[in-house]
Amino acid sequence: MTEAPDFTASELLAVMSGRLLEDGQVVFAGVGIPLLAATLAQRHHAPGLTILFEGGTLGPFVVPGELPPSTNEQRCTRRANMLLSITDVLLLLQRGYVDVGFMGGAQIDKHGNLNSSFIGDADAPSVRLPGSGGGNDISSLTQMIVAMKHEKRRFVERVDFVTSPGYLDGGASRSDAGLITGGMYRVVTDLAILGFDEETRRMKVEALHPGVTPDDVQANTGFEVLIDTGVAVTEPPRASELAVLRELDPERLYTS
Amino acid sequence: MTEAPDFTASELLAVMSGRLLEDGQVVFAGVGIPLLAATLAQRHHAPGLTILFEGGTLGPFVVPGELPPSTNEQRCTRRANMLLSITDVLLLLQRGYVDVGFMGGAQIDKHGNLNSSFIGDADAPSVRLPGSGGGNDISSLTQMIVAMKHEKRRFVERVDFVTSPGYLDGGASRSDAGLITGGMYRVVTDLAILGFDEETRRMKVEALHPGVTPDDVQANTGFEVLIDTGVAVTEPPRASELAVLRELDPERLYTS
Amino acid sequence: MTQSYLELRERTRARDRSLHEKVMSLDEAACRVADGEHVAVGGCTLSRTPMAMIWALIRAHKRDLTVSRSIVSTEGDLLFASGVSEHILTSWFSQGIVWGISKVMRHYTETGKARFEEWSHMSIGLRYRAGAMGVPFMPVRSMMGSGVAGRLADLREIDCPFTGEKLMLLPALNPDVALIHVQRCDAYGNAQIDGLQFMDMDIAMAANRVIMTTERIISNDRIRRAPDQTKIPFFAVDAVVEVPYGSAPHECYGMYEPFFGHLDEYAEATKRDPEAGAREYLERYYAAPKDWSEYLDLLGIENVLDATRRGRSIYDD
Amino acid sequence: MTQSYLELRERTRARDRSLHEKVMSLDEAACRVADGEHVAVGGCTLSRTPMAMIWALIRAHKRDLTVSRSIVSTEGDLLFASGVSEHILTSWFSQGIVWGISKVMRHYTETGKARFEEWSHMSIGLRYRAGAMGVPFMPVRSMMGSGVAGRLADLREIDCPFTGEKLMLLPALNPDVALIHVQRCDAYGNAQIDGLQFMDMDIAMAANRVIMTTERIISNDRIRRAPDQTKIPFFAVDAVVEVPYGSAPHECYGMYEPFFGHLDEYAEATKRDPEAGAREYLERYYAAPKDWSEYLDLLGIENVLDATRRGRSIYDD
Repeated sequence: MTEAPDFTASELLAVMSGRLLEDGQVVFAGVGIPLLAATLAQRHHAPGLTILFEGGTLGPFVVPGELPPSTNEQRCTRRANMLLSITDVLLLLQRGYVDVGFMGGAQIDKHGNLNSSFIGDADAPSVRLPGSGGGNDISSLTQMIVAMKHEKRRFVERVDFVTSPGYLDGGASRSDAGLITGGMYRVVTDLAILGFDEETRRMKVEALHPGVTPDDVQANTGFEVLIDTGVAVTEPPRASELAVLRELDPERLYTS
Repeated sequence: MTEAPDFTASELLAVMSGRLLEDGQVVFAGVGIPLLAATLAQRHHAPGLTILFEGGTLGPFVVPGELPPSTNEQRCTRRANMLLSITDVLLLLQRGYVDVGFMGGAQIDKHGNLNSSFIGDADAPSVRLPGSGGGNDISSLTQMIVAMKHEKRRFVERVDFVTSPGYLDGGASRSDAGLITGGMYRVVTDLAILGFDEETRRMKVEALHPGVTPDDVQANTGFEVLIDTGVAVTEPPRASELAVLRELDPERLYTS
Repeated sequence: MTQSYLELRERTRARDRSLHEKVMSLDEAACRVADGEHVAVGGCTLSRTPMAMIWALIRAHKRDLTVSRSIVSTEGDLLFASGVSEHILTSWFSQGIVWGISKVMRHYTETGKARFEEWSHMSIGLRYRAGAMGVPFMPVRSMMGSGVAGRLADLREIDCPFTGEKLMLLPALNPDVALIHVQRCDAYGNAQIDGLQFMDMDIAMAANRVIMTTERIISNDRIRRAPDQTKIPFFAVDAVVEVPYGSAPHECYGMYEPFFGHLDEYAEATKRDPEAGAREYLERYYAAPKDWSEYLDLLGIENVLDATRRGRSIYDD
Repeated sequence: MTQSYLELRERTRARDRSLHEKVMSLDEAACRVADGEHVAVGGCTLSRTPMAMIWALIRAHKRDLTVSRSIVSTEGDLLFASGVSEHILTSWFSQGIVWGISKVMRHYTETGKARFEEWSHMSIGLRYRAGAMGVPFMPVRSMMGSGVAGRLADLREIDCPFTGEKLMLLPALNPDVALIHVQRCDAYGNAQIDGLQFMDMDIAMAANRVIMTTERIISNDRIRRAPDQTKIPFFAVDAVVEVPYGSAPHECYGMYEPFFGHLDEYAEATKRDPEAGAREYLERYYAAPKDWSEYLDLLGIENVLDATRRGRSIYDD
């Protein structure tokens, strides 16, 4: 990989997850890496990608160097096609206008459940996290892509708390709970791209990033992760992708 | 009454019902006499009267000589404070922002139920009437004033069909059906102003128009109408009231 | 009656929701409506009626359409008389109070040739809203105890699980197609609507297909300069047709008022023999013209100018 | 929890809904909020936060307020630290992702000194909407199966009586008071809101009292010339206060962006000792200034001009 350009782990996350977004799709993106990756995709290979932000923005073009502190400021609305109320933009998920939801994650388990509420016991947490935001709604109602750092403490057997539902206890438990649409599609990390087994709904490696071994992934995962022999390897970030990223986020607000 | 000015029955209806509207109230008015009477009240004695129209208009001033053909055209919106969707303006009734609903009527019974759907059997009607419009919603959710010609065929023992609920079968039957707010407050005719007995919810005369006898009312009513001895008599239309009416409706669109 | 959620989601997923141009002719748009479908009509009574699109559907001899609208005026008469629809769902059906009860509506409903399914005004709005929100029903406090509710099978009365209060549940309505007429939209379908909105936003979001006619097509740049003025988003729209005076002889807020003279003539022509009167009207104004411009020409340039003068007067203040 | 319908109707009936002037000072408006009431806060995160009104409530030493908002930022820290509220209902609570997790929120919640009641973002919006519509609940398809729902007592799961599908029912939320900040409104409370609307319209219609702060008071004539731009009607509003830069150091769409430098300082000041840091901040910026102008003076004219320049840039395209 010596000929490959340097990049940070966050930049790798943004590039790899951005590649999963296709032209013509409608993506509901959270702030941070998702916003950056969706904007990268829009600039790089999916000009017809429609981005939705929780604050009520439909189809904007975020201006390079003016990344918003959340998805609720006017910076999110530049060149947008429409502004809606928060409730109405979230209802687009329930109505089915959205192809994919795209969020970051603090803690995830083998069935793709996300925790952004409590570390430890919810009644006496060691850390009170900021909470669901739209995460619960997005993950309940559409196909999800999650981008997060691959660390053992973040990839756990069972999340301390299910803020945003993945496949719950695996198998058919998600639809049994009433969530008959959507589900975790891909988890993009700085080590690999992961999906979920159709039957058991357990996390499995779909592709490894260049230079990453199956053992690297297992060593950084708090549960037994499924991996087929001869699993695919991703193409390293291109200079063109990194160039767009660095134009969008010159201050490394999201990619430090 | 020789010194009193001449007026049509419709003008009498508009004046008498307009007097029931108080300054500062929020009134949900239908087209025709209600629209005219509410506008008269606004011009004459209740400048702070807020008028709502079903089409989605909040607080307009209808322009003299430009009466709308329904409550859904731009003529209804002149100088309005706000325009809403139809659903949202009707929801103001359910939320409780409206003091009084004000409609015309084709057929009414002794418990104040209104029929604007079918004459005869609903499955094989002799006349198919235009239907509820917002009538059912308005009469289900707020206090009602109805203005209509006093004719035996219109004042019947039991309406052929309950389009807009009054007190249904009388007594507590309205609230038993789930309609725990609102109800018929006054019925204004060219003969009298009628209300409803607190207990039985049967129609009774509140006041007679000048020169009208109890027998006149009973003779034009298809059921036994309650009337106390020594019932009040209304003040005849003032020249000032008729002048406003004729300025508003010079072509006698609603008051022929 | 109510669509299953999975079916609704699948129909929506299958639509092309990308930002693409979808400008076409009235005739091309008419091909997007299949016989037997449920067609929701935007506007109300005489306002922002998608008349040009209805004109095109009648000219294309569509059949068995179920039509729903908040309040139905002359377009309902013509949908019955043309044989395009034998079933209209609405809250009020007549040309307009100043013209009395529609003789055409009376003729077709009283003879059993066509059906007028009556719901309260708000309940129709809430059914579209539930459809737009992707929920199967909406609770409401009206309709209870009335004959209107008594004739409707697809209702449920419940005791509120929170308060114990009696409530009516209205089934969601997700039309196959919505016909919407607006003052302006871009080539992708991003629409701005001036003045009264009626139920158009909910209808557009609830429908499985939206055909939008517009007085004028504007640039996407103009839309993006005022995104808070967009009322319907492009990805809910499947066809865009530019049709000046597309609501005539009804009104389009701020652009033209109803053509009252023409509407008086119509009422007169359908008074004595509604069926024959409507047939002659359809022959003259719907079948004969070679295109929409010729239809407007039949309405008369003087009347077009008069309606326009009155329409624009809303902005005189 | 859910208000009975008769109680809601009676509280609304008793309000003065006439077209009257209701302009007053921040202090007078603060008197309209009683200890122990449920206060809903408009805007979202750093946007159109009614900061001046919150500033006034903290200065007036209110107590035991239950506060709800779509997403809570620094104002939540300060409501906890000032002792005005020990219970905040929201979907996300931290200054903003770029500043990491709020140390103040963590301190007060992890020590049990205050409560952060977590709902999903959409469910909060639908609770306000149900309250605005006058129904006791709203059905929703999210929250099911999650830990978030598991910690909430006031929810019901049902099988849809139309489709048999599992649904969650959310209880209506009708706050005692709503605090809303807008770009402009008239002396009666008719409000125009530019840009992002957040949940403000539903909050205003759901609440039993609305206190509206505005960057500018405009004439009722201007409102009436564009009634389709009115987002909140006068009869839902009980108090109007003109407060330039009333959201500072947060943003007001099209007028000023967040005061980023000040927000960095705040994050820094509350990092090591959250309780002491917040107390010092409150002393300096909330207790000391004699009025809102002096507060803005503390923010610094250079920063005011910079935030304004960035804010107006949204209209540069």
